[in-house]
Amino acid sequence: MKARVTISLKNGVLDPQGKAIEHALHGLGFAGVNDVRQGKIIELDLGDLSKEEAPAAVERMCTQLLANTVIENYSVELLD
Amino acid sequence: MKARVTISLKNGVLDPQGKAIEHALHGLGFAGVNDVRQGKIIELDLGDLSKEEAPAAVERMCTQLLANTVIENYSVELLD
Amino acid sequence: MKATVIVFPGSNCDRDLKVAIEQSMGTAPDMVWHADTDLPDTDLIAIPGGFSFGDYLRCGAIAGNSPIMREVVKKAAAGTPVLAICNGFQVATETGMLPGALLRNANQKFICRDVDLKVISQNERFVGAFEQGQTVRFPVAHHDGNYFADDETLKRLDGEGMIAFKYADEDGTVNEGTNINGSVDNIAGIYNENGNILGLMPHPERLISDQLGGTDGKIFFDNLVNSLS
Amino acid sequence: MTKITDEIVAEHGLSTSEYEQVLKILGREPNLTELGIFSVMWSEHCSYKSSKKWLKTLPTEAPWVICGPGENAGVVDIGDGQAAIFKMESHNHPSYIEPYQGAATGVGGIMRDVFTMGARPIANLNALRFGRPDHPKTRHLVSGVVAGIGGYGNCMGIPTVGGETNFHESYDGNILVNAMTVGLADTDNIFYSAAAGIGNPVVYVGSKTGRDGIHGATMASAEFDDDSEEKRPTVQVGDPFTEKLLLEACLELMATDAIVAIQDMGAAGLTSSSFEMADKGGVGIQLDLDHVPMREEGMTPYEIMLSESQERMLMILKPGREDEAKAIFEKWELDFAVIGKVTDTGRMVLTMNGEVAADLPVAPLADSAPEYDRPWVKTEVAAPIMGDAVKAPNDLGDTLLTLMGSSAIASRKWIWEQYDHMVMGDTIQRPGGDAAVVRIHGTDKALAVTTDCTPRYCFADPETGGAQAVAETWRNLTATGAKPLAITDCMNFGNPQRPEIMGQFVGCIDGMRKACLALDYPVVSGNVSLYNETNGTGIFPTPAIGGIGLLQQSDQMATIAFKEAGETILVVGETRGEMGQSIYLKEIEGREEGAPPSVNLEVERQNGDFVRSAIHEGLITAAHDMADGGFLVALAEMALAGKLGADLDLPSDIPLHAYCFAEDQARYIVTATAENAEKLMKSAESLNVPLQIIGTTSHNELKIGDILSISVEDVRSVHSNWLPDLMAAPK
Ligand SMILES: Nc1ncnc2c1ncn2[C@@H]1O[C@H](COP(=O)(O)OP(=O)(O)O)[C@@H](O)[C@H]1O
Ligand SMILES: [Mg+2]
Repeated sequence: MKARVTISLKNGVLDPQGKAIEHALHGLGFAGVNDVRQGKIIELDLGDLSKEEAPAAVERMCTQLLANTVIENYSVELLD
Repeated sequence: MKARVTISLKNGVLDPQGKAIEHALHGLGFAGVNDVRQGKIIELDLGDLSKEEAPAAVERMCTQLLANTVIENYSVELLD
Repeated sequence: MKATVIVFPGSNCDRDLKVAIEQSMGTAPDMVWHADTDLPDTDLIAIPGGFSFGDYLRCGAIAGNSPIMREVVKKAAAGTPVLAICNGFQVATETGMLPGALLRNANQKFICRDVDLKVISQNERFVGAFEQGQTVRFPVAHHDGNYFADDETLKRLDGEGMIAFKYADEDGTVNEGTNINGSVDNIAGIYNENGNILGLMPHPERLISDQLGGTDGKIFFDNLVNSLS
Repeated sequence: MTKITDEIVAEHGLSTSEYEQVLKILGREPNLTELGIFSVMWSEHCSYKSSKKWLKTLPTEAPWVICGPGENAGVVDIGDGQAAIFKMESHNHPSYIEPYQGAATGVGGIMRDVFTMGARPIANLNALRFGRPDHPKTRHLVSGVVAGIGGYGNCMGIPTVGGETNFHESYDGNILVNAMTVGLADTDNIFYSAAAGIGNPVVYVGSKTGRDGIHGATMASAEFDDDSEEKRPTVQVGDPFTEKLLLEACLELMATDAIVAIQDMGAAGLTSSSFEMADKGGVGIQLDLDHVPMREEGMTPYEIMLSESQERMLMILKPGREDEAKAIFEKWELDFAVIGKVTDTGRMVLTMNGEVAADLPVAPLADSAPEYDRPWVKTEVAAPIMGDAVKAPNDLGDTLLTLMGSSAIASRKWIWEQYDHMVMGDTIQRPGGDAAVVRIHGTDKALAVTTDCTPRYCFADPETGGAQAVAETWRNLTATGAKPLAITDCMNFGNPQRPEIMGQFVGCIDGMRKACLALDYPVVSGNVSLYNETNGTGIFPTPAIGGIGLLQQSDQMATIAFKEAGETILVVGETRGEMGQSIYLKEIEGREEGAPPSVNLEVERQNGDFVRSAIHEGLITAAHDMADGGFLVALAEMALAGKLGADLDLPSDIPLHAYCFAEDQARYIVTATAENAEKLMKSAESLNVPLQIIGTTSHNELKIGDILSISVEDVRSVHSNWLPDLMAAPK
């Protein structure tokens, strides 16, 4: 089965990328755009992990590697 | 209203980040994980753009800036 | 001869490039700010390395949309020679002036060191001072130099002599072991179809005197100036 | 309004007596904002309350010193109307909590300290201490810290040219990340932080203020325990791109005469910057916090004053120059806001939404910051261990391989290749030598820069260790041919409330003081980081020293690389065989014992001056000082750098292994043509500098008669593979 992990910066954490993108969009004439935030999405094929094991396993992947829980939140979607 | 743009590498474009993550996950003992791909999520507040204008506008943002269509696909979700 | 260096917010090799061009050309190039809308008339447009707009979103993406780049693209299409180094190469691919794209290095790390490059196809204007097949030494300093192009593009690059440099070792061997960043076919630099644009990740402007550790860069710029004057 | 309870006071790290002092100064209870301000101003980090008494004893003057400690960075004259401005600073705790951002913002912070004085940064260095290589956290911390330092410096386009890296279990739970920046300015255009001119506008520039790193400053003074992971939300995120714009904008404005005073917002952000500017100028400041550019909704005065958002500066402008300044910052797409004015009240008055949020007297708060004379005990020093007391190794070659592939000596290439060390086009000596050398752009001059400290020496004997750290930087600069000018320091120690730790601090300072005096090598800036402990165990005392030196003729620079086969190899300095605390003892016998090698500062100076003038006279083709690992390690490093070998005939008056691996100080290896070697021997004799011919350079091999014969390439592989292998091994 597959998983999709969405990672975004915690509220209040500075997002330099988002800031720069917002600036650039203004430059391109999209003046009204604001509050741009950039996040990550990671899709993985879980191979032989069973429906039962998957949730806990992906959770561990997130805390141990995929997300930097100091500044990031993450959410997991399991797809099959 | 708000928009969420999801950007992912086209199939066939090798994904160094995804590969590195896959490698690291194997190192952490998640041996079965494969086909890891990393993408971007960009969330924007469209400010005063109307429901009618929004789709075309976000489309233009994507082609002009947010995505590099040589290597990336993108999809747009409008939320309000 | 007159040369122009484009400067973006976050460019940081603009001065180095200016110094190198001036050393070979005798006079200083014009430095043109990204927000300007027209270019002075010039025999060479140089796009420097650095972190334009912080390399945020994608390296070179935001710079590629700045006002001055519309002019650069026009002039390039009209045949003005363009030298795009490192971040400049990324900007050039983002604008479509050059094919392909530059992804994160395969090992995910920034890499700064001298590399040996094999000169693949001749282009009098840019590498006339070197023999086809010889190796030259320029430094690299990048995080996103992993060149990608799809198969047709690669065929075209190969078939039409558009590959300028490949990552090699001192003896010109090109293989996995000499591929410092994962680029397809070890590609370090390419030309456009017309051969008037060179984009490369390595920095010739960084080895322009013995005191800096080498002179291949000086040879490169001397030739460029001679061929354009 | 929040009632100030004992809990709240305690949370703000103020002792009962300190809080009584607060009440005395105010004559009333503080509100929460005021309490917060006191707590950061009186934190160890901002007030130096435990260290001040001892820092005052350091020599800070020399004819070439333009500005010593007390400003954002130290300033030394390098001739021709130019000055070098430099400082080192710690970002230890933040880097342990979030290695990438912690290290990155550390680099950003020290660069602001330098360009706030009007200097363009021209070189960065970093002194790193990690736990033992096989500690579960070490590799995560190494990769994060190195990526963070590179991520920030590379983007700024300032070359990171040097540093040092140690691994030791005493840092397992408390790594050290010390960042140093060297900048270049014109002596007639240096900027200071004393506010002046009643009525002058107080201006805020740079990034917007968010809730970043609130209480970072107090956190940096709080001892770590296992739940400090909980302190995580305080981590700031660096934006090197904005800092690059801020650098260019500040330098552009500094080219005009619009600025009266300027100060970066570092730890304790707006609070310490505004109080320091007011206190230095003996004036008051009135701030309207409504005008502070904010990134987030509903920030309180407390949050605004304590925020540690990065990439911000505070300036006092000349009256009427606001528009001119604003135009520059807008060109660079940075925030610019007039947030207050200089007053004659001697008070810091903060208003928000028309209400007074805080009203504090500047001088009492700044000057009557507590200053402690903490109890301390002198460290017991073990007896020296001389060579004849250490048994000879079975095989000299294997021993050399073990040392060259050890955590202390193995190549740091894996680190510096992640740093752009060539950008700006003036790096004429890259990382890997004794000191890095960068040209002063467009001149014949160059600056040599290095950082050094041998914590295991400091632990065994703080006074000797403190002197040795200063002496080693002096030696590393000297080995390039540079004249050492001055140092900056970063004093990393444990909990000063423990007398033995305070004793380490006092001892190191005393050793540093003696070395600075003997070598004419004053301290012009520095930083103190205390409470570096985890669950009660202190780190090794680590007074990291950053030194800079001047080469008048950059083409006279020496490097460590052997240049040609057939040249004479000479050793400057005496080898008595001091093996206490040596890498040899640790790696071969598994002991960290004995007294560190003694430091004789007269000899240090005499030997160094001899080497430097020989370099200037062109008599020397390569020079390298001997440090960790001793003679044979230093020799091997010269062979590796030059891709050549050596054929050695060593003195027999002390045991061979002692000659090869003892860490006696004040020694150098140099090479010269046979003819120049003779000249050197003569002048050394007349100056009675110990100098001995010990061999000749050759090809491929290191050879000592029939005792040692080892291929240089074998040495290279252990030396260069250790760190990459460590970092590549599966997690
Ligand atoms: N963290 C680092 N960043 C950059 N360069 C480093 C770092 N650590 C060590 N180096 C470089 O590695 C070389 C060897 O370091 P070190 O053993 O401390 O030299 P020395 O013994 O001469 O002081 C020096 O050139 C030093 O600048
Ligand atoms: Mg040294």
